[in-house]
Amino acid sequence: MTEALPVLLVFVPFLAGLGQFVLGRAVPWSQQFVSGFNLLLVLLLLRAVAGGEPVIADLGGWGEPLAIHLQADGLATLMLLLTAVLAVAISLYAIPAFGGHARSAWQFWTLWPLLLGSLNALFLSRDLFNIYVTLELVTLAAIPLVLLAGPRKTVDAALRYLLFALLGSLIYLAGVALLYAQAGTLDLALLPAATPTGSLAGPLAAALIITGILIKGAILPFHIWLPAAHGGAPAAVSAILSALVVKAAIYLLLRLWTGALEPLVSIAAGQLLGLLGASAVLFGSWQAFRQSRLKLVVAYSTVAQLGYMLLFFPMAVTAAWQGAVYHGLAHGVAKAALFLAAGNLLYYLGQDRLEALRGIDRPLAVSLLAFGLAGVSIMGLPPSGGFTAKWLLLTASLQTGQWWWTAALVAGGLLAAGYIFRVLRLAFLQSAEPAERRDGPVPGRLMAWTATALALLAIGLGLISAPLLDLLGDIPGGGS
Amino acid sequence: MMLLDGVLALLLLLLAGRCVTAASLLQAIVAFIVLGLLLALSWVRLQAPDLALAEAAIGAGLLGVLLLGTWRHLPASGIHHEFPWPWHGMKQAVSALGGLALAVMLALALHETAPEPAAAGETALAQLDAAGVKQPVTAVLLNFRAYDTLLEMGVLLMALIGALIVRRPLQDGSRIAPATLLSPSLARLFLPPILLIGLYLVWAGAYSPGGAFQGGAVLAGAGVMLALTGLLRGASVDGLWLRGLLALGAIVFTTAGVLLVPVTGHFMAYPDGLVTPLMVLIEFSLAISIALSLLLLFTGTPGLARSRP
Amino acid sequence: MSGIDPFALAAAGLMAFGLYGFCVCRHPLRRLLAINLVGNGVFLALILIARRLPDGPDPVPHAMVLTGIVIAVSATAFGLALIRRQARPEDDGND
Amino acid sequence: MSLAYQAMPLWVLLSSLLAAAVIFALGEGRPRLRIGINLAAALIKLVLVGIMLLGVRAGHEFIVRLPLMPGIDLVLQADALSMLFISLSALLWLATTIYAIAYLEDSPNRARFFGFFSLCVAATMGIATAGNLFTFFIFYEMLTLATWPLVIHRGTQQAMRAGRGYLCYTLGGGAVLLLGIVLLHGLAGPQDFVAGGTLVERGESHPLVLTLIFALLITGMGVKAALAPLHGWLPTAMVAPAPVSALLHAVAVVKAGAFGIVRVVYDVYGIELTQALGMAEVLAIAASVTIIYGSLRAIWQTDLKRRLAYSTVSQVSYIALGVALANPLASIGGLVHLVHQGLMKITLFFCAGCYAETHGIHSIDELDGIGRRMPWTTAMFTLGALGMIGLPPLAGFISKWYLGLGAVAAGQLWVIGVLLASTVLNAIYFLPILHRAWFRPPKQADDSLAEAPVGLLGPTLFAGFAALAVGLFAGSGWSPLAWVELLVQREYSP
Amino acid sequence: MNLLLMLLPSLPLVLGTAALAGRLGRNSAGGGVIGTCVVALLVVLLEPSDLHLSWLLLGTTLALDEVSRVLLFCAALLWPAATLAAGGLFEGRDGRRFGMCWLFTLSGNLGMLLSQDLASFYLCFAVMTFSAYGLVVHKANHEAWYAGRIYLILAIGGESLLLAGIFLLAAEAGNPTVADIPQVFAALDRPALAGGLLLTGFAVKMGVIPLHVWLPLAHPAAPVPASAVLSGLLVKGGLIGWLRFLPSDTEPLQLAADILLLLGFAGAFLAALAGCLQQRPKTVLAYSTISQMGLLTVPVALLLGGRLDPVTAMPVIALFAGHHVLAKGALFLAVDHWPGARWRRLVTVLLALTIAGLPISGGLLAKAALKSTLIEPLPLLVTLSSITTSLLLLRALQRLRETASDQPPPDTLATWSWVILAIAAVSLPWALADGDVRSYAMAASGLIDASWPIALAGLIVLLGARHLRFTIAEGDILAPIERLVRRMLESVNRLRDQLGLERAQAALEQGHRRAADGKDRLLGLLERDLPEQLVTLLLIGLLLLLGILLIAGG
Repeated sequence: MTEALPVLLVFVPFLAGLGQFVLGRAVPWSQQFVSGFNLLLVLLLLRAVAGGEPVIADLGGWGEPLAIHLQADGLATLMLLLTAVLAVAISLYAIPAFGGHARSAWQFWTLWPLLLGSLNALFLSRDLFNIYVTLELVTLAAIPLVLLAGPRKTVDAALRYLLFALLGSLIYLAGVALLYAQAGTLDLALLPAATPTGSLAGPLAAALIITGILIKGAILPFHIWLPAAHGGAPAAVSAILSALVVKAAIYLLLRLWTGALEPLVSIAAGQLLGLLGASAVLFGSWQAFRQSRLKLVVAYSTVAQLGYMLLFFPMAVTAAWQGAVYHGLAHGVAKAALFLAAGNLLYYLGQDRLEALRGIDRPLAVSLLAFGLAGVSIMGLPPSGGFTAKWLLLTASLQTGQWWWTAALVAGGLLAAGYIFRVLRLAFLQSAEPAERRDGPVPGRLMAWTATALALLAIGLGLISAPLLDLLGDIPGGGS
Repeated sequence: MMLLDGVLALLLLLLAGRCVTAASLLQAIVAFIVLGLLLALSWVRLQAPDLALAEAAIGAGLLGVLLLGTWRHLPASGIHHEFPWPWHGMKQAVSALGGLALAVMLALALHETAPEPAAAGETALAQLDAAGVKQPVTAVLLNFRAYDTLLEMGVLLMALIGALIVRRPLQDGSRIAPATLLSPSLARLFLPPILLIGLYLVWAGAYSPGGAFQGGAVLAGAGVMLALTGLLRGASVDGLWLRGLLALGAIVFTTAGVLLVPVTGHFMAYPDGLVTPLMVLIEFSLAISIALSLLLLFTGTPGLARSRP
Repeated sequence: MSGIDPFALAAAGLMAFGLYGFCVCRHPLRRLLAINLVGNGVFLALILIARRLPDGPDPVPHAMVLTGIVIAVSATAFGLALIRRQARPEDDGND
Repeated sequence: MSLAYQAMPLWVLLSSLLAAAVIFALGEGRPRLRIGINLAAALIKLVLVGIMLLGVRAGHEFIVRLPLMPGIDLVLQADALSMLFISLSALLWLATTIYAIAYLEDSPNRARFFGFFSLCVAATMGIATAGNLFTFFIFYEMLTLATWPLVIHRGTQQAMRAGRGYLCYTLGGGAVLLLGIVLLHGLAGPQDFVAGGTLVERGESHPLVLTLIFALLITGMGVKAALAPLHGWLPTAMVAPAPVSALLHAVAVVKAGAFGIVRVVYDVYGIELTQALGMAEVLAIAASVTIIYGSLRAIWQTDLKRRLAYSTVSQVSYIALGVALANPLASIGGLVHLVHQGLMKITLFFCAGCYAETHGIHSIDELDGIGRRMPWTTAMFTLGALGMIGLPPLAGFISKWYLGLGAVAAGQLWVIGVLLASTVLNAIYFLPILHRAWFRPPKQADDSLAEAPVGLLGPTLFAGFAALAVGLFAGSGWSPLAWVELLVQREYSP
Repeated sequence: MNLLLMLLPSLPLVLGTAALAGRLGRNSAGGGVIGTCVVALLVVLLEPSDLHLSWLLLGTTLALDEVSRVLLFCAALLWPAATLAAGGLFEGRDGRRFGMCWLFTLSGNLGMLLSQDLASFYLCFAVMTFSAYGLVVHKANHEAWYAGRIYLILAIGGESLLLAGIFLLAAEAGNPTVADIPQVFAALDRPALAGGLLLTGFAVKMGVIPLHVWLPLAHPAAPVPASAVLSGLLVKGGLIGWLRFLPSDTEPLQLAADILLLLGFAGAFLAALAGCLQQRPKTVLAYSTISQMGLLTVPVALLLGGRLDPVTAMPVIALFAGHHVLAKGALFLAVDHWPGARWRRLVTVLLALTIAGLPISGGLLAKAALKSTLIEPLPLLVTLSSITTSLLLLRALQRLRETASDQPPPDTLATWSWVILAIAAVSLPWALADGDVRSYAMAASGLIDASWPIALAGLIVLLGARHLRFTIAEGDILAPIERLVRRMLESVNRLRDQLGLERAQAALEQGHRRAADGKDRLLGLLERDLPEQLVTLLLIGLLLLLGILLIAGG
């Protein structure tokens, strides 16, 4: 029976999205059922995976090496859990945010379950080429969602996003082709054994695959498509994109590095990735600090935060593994909360210039609270998921003696504090003159409290890490 | 034969270079379309006739029409003249060197012999009998790796939704495009054979080169022809039926995959007796969805309507 | 194989040209073309790889190519729609 | 012992955490209810702390352990040292709450203020009850965050600048501390606070690393404890409303740093190892430098709260000094100063707040003749100031007494010099204030009696008399001194 | 019963607090003092046993010893007299403050007399010192503030030294009581250091030169009753401290004792001479106090040096000190009485001469007692000091006459209390002195010994006073010291200016502000991200690099 869970996780949202598409108008409540059911499925899966054995579904029953398998191990299950939890919150948030009968609402409620299904599919996939398809699926669901904020504003961002995403996936596909030429299989589980070492094509394939994923994952210097897209999208969409979509790419990198590409990877390459990650942390934070628009601050923060996850590659010890993955979870929740809270501010102000935030602490207290709490996790202050992750990464860096990553971790945290508090302080700042301001409608409770709930969850992740990390377990390949 | 291969490869490279470096955008597009056709030709040479068909229909044909259509809609100023030759600047030179290095590495990598036979491919060929179709590619697409194909339908659908979001509101009654060389009567004359070819290609996919994609592309081509001649026009309203047909492929695929679980014990597996009819059913529904999606991508509208004469 | 397969050269060349084009071109349509060049190169490479099976071409890469083509085309079509919109952001009426 | 009883530290923590949550949830709307909740929470906490105090005296164990990460627990425990800090915080929280209610009457954003106020106390409770460095760090950072909105509460540019400085320093310090903790964790694994420390065996094998870690830890804590040159945030943070300054200087932030230093030296490294590493002397010198430097800077301040702030810089280092002297008597002095300085400094800040709130006085020049108008307030200020100078029978004398004895016993006679210099400098910057307040004629013609309102004066009197009482009745069995003596006995007996 | 001891310091404390609250009028303040003093007299008479309060401070012991019993008795007379004389000071705007300081000083004073342990002694000593500051500056004019400042500086300096000494002492034995002192010193590592610190600390209060400078400033600045208390009782704090907390006959303290002896005599003579060059009567009286305390230092120094045994020394010291309390207190109060009726002036002259050692007066007995304990040639010096003392007091009387204002004399109650005080001053030594001393004083030689210096002094005054034009500033050595300090401070300030510290800091702050203001403009320039073209270049580069790294690593 557990074998059905991965399949249902893909098919249920998919069918819901298709149904929504065929129906032709927005039915927000149906998505609540879907996201709720999705969460239920993930929880069931969680129970199944907790035993230590991954849950595997053989699609079509053709067996290895031909068929595509869906596999839920600890890592995948955690990402699914993150997705499911965020899906519930974001679906709720989107009811007031996208409500009404506008065509964009229908498009959102169509694309969102499809994106959910795509993400689930990506996390569950155990096949190199299938991953390519799911990557495309995720991208092509995400870009139209960005456009929902109004094509005129977002078309540049969307186009840039699309171009980079397409190039990235084709480079990835080139790598897949070369790897298939070497190994003769696409199954992730079989690849390590089947990949011959010492050839030219294998490492080149790995380089192509990694580069492709880096582009998709918006890792410095390929982040340039991200801020505009994530900053321009509607808040709920930004939350999905920043929390899940780019994360999916990094997830792949983690998964492939420790699995399929394990025979091919080298220490030097790991250091290079770590360097990229560290640069992303510093550069992204610095950029976030300099932005004058709220959502750009948050978007650049994503650039920075993704960099932390890359620090696994140079260190490659258990603590780093756990830290990187946990950072993914914590950042996902916190960033979603940040974007939703930022969306609330935007909703009230009608614009997101930072100066407009002056003295808005009273009408938007709850949203600001959410912003602040999520900020705690982003900064990596305790108690929060972000802190737990940072702790693990720090431990790893000191364990491996690669202390230079410590500097990046610490500096990144401080810079993050810089940009988070820059926003908060404006909210607290009493303007001398009554600022000209469009006092829009105060965001409703649903909007305010979903953001807060996520923010609290980001804090809570600092308290409940033990079972989650147990579930994640050690590095699949045993570490290099 | 080697000579022909060499010439083809050389032409491909030249066209690719032309496509990248042509000063005028139109020249680049034309070079790309020609390259697509030559590519199809090379694939025939490389024992992949069904892929050649697909490339010719979709990669060169449909995409070419789309590219040219877009080009026509660009503002007519000279901004799309570029001179991206390697000696135009430092950046170009560095990129060219980098590209060259990459090309050398890739070529060397492709040249390397595979130390082991491709296990997946061998298994696929070995299990062809159980797949319900004779054509290995179709078997892989619709049976062995049907899941990929299903997701691919999702990609198509979402690309369509995306394109519809960006489109500008359409004024009813306006034509998609100004008249072309094709006159409506000529189009009417060509329509039945083209439809027939398309349907045949779908049907033939089970046995010989062809299949849902190629057939769907040809059907879409027929639609494009009608649209170009003004017989068919985009509409800003979509009907339930249209959306149903667009989703049909994915829905049938999924439903078949799920409903038959009790019989087969696996998702997306088909029982021995039913496998062939199921394959055909799926193939046709896929073809319809593909054709409609591609057509709507071309018109850029959510719906279609017949023009009143 | 004795010499270098000319199609291998072509595949590598297509990919490299594509990347080069993506780097140096500014117009989004050109860059989209460049991306498609990369795609074509990859597909060609896959077909080359498919030839290596002793009894008939390997259907798996072929299926990959077919899927890839459809994905590439639909994404490109979407990109073209975006380019159209970007090129004339001001007029909302006449198409 | 039931589980609920054993989990007492958790309840103490929650009493203010929940209060904060409820206050936030209530919003601006219902001031009466909010005040009620505030006071009720403070009283409940006081009662809980009282029960715990009895329990600890009776030798009961209070410990809560929640697994956080694999191998790392969140440990809340109440040992004698934490009780010292907890009692102080609980008591002064009540006083400060009452004071703040009166102080902020009819000012905007009160819900926010009191929410963060409670949060701040919750964090302090956490710091006090933390059973290992990890837990300590969690609450240490939480304190940083909870205090920031209080510092910038007024929302002026100046407040913002102060807030920025505060954050820069404390977050930086937090980062350094984190590094130290991680390193230590890597070296020695998870370790609870144990009297006498747990690192003695490792001291021989890794002296250098341990020294480095010690430096990191102390630097991290030193930021909050305002050890020079890490004190820069403290004087600027005085733009906060008076109750916040009071809390900042007396209970929460500064004290948290000092408390952390105590924990590190006593319960992580242990006195012996600290001495063996040679770090005790370094710490003592740093503390001494801060004592002198803070006092010197205070002399030239003309703003009352600023002067008090520099005074805090100087005084809090007594605690570090006492600990660093590594000798039972000095330890008593340092630890008891934790309480004593709190009482005295809170009195002083309360008074400064009374002056500011009643007559708008901020600068020392304006204090002329204030003793006539506000005799009680000024009397309390006098008590606080004389206590700071170290005059008997006030609290400060007791601390200084033991510090001095400790210095002699440790054979560090130069410390006596530091203490004396500090006394003299304290006199130099406090006595002129007293002189002005009592003996200068007021500048305005109106010198009728105009005391601060009861809500402000009450807590001030309470704190002032408490500062007197702990000194006067230091010999009694229930004084902080007696408690500290007990504590130090445990620390030093093997 | 022995709780009476506790009552003594605490009763005025409570009353003082009440005074602060404005709940204590003129009469009740006076009543409070008198009530307290009645209790004090009771204590003196009843001689309650020691009181140990372990919970108070660091463990408090209150008790009376020989010297403090006498002094307590004297205090119980002086305080009411001074309080009654203070009369109007308790009223008016500053009355409340004065009352508080007055009562707190009383509390500290009495407590100091009683406390037998180091901590509480230090406590009372400090309370007394700092409350008395309020008395010194009560007039709230520049002179008072200046005097107050100098008073505080010396007081704090003294207290610091004391504290240091106390630390050294207490490190050995916690909070030692008087009884423990010899053992404690025996056990000390550095007894000379601890002893020296304590000695010096208390010497400030005693006005031992050169630490006497606060006295000539504080006395004239303070109101008359305050000066009386200051001069009569406060300075004795130092004496009590010496006697209680320094061991007698300790080898390491020999040197200190010798120096003290020297300073004592030096004070006795030099202060008298300096006083003769003063203008204001209260200043002259202040110098007289310095001089007398110098004499009182002598037996203490001998005691410390082991040249005198406590059994003989203590009564003498008590006698001398007690007499000085009463006589000097009364003499200060006399300043207010001088403008009144002739008999008042007569009493004043009598008081002055008593101090100088007029035959039959208590002063003679005090001096005689002192001399009786000394070894040669010290008695001669004491006798000689009588000349200077007489000179000084005559000078005081002269200045009183010349500067007398026409204020109305104090009221009846104050007058009577003053008279009682005067009588007590004259007669008390008779009650205390032992038989030998009495007989010596009554003997002819004694009378002659006592008379000729006074006569000589009178002669000098008659002959020389008119030619005396030379004066020195109040506080004698203070002025040059102050000039020196001021010059040093100026040069420090100059150095600060030269180093540009202030300016640098100001510039820094301005820079911060400018940075904060201009940040948004800056942002506009820096907001841009990496250019896309660069990114694509990096793409190829990274791809190649990664490939190479992987190939090399694989």
